[in-house]
Amino acid sequence: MSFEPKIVGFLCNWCSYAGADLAGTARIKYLPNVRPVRVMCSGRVEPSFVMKCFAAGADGVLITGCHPGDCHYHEGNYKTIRRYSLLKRVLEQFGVEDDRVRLEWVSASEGDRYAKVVDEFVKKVKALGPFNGTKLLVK
Amino acid sequence: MVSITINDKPYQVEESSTILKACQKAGIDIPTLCHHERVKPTTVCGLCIVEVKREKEGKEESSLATSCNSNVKEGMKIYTDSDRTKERRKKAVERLIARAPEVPILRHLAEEYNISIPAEGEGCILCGLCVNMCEEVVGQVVFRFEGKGEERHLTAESDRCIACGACATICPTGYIHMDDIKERKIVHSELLLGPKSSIYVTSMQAVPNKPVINPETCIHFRTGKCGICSQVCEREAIDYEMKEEEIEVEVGNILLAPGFHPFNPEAMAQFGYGTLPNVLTSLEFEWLNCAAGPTGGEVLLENGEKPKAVALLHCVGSRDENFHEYCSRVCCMYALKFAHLIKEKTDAEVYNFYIDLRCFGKGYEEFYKRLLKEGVRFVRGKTGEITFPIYEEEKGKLVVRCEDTLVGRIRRIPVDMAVLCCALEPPEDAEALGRLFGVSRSKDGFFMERHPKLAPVSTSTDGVFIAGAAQGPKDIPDTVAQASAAASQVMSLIMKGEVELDAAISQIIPELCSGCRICNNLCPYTAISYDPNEKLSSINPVLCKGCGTCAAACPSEAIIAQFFTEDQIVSEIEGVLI
Amino acid sequence: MEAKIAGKKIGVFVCDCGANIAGKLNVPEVVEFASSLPGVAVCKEYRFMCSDPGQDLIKNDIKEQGLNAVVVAACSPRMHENTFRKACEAAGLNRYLFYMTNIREHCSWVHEDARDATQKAKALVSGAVLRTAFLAPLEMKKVKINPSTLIVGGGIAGIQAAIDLAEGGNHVYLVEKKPSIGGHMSQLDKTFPTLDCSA
Amino acid sequence: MAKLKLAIYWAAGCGGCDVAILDTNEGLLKIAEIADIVLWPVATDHKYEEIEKMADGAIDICLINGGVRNSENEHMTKLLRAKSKIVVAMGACAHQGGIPGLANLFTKETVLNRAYRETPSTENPDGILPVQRFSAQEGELIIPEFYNTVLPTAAVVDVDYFMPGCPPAIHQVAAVVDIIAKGDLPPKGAVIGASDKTLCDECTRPKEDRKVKKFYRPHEIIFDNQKCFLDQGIICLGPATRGGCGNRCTVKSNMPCRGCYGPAPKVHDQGTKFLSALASVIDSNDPAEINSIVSQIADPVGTFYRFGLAASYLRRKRSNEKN
Amino acid sequence: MKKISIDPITRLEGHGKIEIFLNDAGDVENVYFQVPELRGFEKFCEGRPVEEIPRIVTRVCGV
Repeated sequence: MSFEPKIVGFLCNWCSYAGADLAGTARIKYLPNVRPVRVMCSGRVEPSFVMKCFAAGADGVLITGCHPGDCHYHEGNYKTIRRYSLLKRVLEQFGVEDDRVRLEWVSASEGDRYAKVVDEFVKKVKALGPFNGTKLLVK
Repeated sequence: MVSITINDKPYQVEESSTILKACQKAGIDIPTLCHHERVKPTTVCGLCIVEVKREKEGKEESSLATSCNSNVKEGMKIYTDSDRTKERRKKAVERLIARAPEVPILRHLAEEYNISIPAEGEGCILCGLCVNMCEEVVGQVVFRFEGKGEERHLTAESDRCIACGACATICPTGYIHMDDIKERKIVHSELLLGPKSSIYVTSMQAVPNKPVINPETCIHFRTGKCGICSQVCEREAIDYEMKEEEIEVEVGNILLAPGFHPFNPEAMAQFGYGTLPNVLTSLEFEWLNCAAGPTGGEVLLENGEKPKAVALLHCVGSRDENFHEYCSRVCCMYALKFAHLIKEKTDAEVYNFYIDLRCFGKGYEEFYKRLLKEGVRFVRGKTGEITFPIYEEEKGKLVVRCEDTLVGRIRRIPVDMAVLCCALEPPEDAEALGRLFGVSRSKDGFFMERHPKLAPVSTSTDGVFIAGAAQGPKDIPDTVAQASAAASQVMSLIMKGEVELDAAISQIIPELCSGCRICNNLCPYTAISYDPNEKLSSINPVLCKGCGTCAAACPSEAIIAQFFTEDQIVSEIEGVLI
Repeated sequence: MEAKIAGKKIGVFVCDCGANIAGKLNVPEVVEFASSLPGVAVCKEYRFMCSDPGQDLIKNDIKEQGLNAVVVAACSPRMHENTFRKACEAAGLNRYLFYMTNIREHCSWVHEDARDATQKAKALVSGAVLRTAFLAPLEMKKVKINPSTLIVGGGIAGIQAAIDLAEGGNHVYLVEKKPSIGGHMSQLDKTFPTLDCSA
Repeated sequence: MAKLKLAIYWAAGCGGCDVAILDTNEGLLKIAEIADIVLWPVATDHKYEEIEKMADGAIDICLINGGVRNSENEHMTKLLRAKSKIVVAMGACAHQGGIPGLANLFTKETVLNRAYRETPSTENPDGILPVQRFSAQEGELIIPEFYNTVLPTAAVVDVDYFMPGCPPAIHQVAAVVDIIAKGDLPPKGAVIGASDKTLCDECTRPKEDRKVKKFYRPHEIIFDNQKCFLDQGIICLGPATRGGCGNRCTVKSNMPCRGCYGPAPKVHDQGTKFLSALASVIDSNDPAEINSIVSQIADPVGTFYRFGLAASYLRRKRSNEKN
Repeated sequence: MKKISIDPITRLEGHGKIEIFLNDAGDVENVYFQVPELRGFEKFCEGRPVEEIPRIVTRVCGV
């Protein structure tokens, strides 16, 4: 059957996780490929988590957090922007397509936006095909 | 003190006083036009002429003097109504009325001295009050006299004008007047909704009931001059140097109740607010109704007459795709209240233009039934626009065009006054407050409660509560209920006396910390400090909120974000990728 | 990783939430999958985990089976994380040895295909179980609460709360932007429905 | 007590670690005193066959430096593992892939092409590439197969101890020899010959304001020899690299650290960890400005993963594209 | 055809193997000297900043 990407989604407890909850209570339907991992703030998401996801078999990584300025901890998401910007350059050198890692701001009231972000991202990763970088390894 | 006689009655008067002031103190009325106690006398109009008799070298001399600028002297005999005085005054009135026939005092004197009043005149009597006022009090020197004799006239450098209105108020003939920027009649100009001067008491029930100065309009703050209010205040309570001072307080809980901000209906041009006369917002209509208000509670049109028909427009800006989708919840009920008040105070026809009448509260529906009996007309249909009269019977009225969905026709209803029930918007500084106190906002911009059903007055930040319209439009009973709910939640926290801090915070392991200080600037709560002699950074557990940003940055993994450690998250990643 | 999991006795409790979860997910399949995960000692399904009997299920298993970690797969932790933490604590298990994963708002309510939703639920449960391998007991700190309160906004809401609190003997700082308190209500003459004064 | 059997082997390394052992000067006497060398290609004439004939575990301690680049490296590493009680992965190459690991940014084909065809000084008109099997008249000749990816020793065999550094500092090699001599080796899997704290702990350059507005390459700035490199916008991997090297670069040679001593004890991927730390101190919250600051870093992967590319989570550039 | 192989060649930098083929008379028929070592410095130095090259290429040979 067709390739179904496995995507890890990092959701910040105060905004995007609550936004995903709202999408749930509003029964908004979206694709099931993103597996949420809850963190207290998008600032907790380290680039090594993203690398670990790919090493552990993920095809895409979605990082979500509060809109800049709305962070429950005031500045957490600013650090995320900084790390994301440098990580993107490194991933490019690692030959990881730009569309495989995405940073999106979803507030606690944007249930519909969360669903849209997930669907869009899954479609993009699906188009890129499986990551399996680790398979073409030694020989 | 000096002893003098006025109209042959003896008086004791202070030396420095002018004749005019002495007579006024004695209760004798002397007409004046170009006199103002805050400005140097210009002695141009001549109305304040009096006859003065004095002993000089044994002979009694009589002379005429302008009382506004002549001082009293010992033994002076003043006659305010002698023939000589009246004759000179008559000449002065003739000269002045020719130039400014509308001035009430001149018309009154003209009748007294039966002088004919010309149809119209130049208006300016060259009294120079505006020149002195603008120079001495306001300090902007906008006006000057130019030309000699017949050509003498007033000129103004308008770019220096700060629109403080002092010249307009002092001009005795009304020659100088204030215009609205859009050159339209200010709604209720006579009624002047809002404070008249820069120093005012906000309302009769103001707490604290003290006057305040509006620095934007106060001349002293703008030009450094004037200061009349401090001169007249006997208690010398006015101190212009008062500055805002920052007070630091330590609190355990915070309640945000900044209320709402009324929607500005100018954005809906079709209702003509700001362009058509007698179109008011609900708060303006409230102020009109208020006994302490400009009309003493009477419902009056701009021209001062009672309206014969009033339209109350519901859902202005609410339940509207282009503005606010939400229902502002309170407008239906206060519109009914307005209808009742109008019926009570005038015998006007009242039309309520509504979509759905939301009388949901206790005693609300009964109040609505009462209004039906009082003959209020309810038109089921949101108003399309308020427009100009076309047909004969609409002459001089505002025409409300709406689709009456129950009748299924477009109707044109002429009214004298329209009240717009504007939407309740989030407070203007909601975004700043939200950021400051870590409270997120729902899609419509109001503060976001922790849970719509289970925690309506608390927020996702412990110790920060919200109540009232800032959390969402609501009426007074609901607001009071929420306020008490929030107060009780705060009280229960206070009575508990202590709170358990979530243990999911970060910690630095000294054995692994190399003192590289990468984490030091990352903490928004300044929980991370560096000890130079130990060469170690450490986290203050009470300040740390557990966001984990420092743990993500620590290059030696010396910071453990408890309950969200690297191992836990990495293993969860492996787990979800089965 | 294996060393960590070896010492663990994890209890996994999957909630039906009435039909909210069971209506879409094949819960028995998730339970059966969970019991196959390393370190899982007990794995149960229950209709309403947040109900008292549901919580008792956890408490008893902790006591009887000697569980040293608990995973609940149900609704959002923002709703009932505290409920289950208190339940674990009541049974003597440190509240931070409990982890909750959301298979309702993030699974059963948002995916069309039941099989996909079930597969995702399994992934979330597996993630939670592997995460509990590294959970460590933590102690809560207690901090004194400053009894005074700051109220921002001197409208009817602020005044009412200030009076309630002050009468309760607490110090209140009422902060109002405008020169006088009263907010919009002070501008009203009469208030519905009783049309009495608004003073 | 009987002398230990010691084997020292170099796989995909440069021999620098062997020289480091020689540089211990008197240390060699101590080694000779406590051990008999059974294999040390750079210094003694032992042959592979001798090792193959040994019983398993015959060798007490084996120091392997260099990662696994070709089939011979893999074979010898596995062989020595079988024959040795204790295997120590010595030096950055064995510990985390080292400089040769940088080849993981390219595929086998592009490396061979470049080396045997494109380089200007190579005359190879027929474009012949090395082949693993070549049948000459006399018989078949076999050379080791060149793998597509370099791996650190621990990715191929179970390693008992790691001795980081490129090369390991001489005083650390001597210290390890002492530990071996006394026989008080720490628990299995430990890193020996290095500190548990990162370089900043021993670095004498004071660290003040961790706020970087601009990154400089060393020639773009006259930097202050006393102040910390990172504070001045010069990329230094000190915060993310184990100490113990005696700050021979950052203090003694006034050069920023390039991470040869490998990650701190609990860190899995040194390059990515440093990336997170470096990005966090960028002093801007505006995405556009951040991007422009980040673009000032000349070669992120080449700098952050200089020695640790092969041991990073991704280990290599995804090779399904032409590169 | 008899073969003697010296594997590895020692006391020098780098790996190598010599395979000597003797004919029936025991004389050397042919000798092959194999140098299998290739790291790829020529390729992976591409893209590295020029100022870092001295710190990379010193690791070609440590002896």
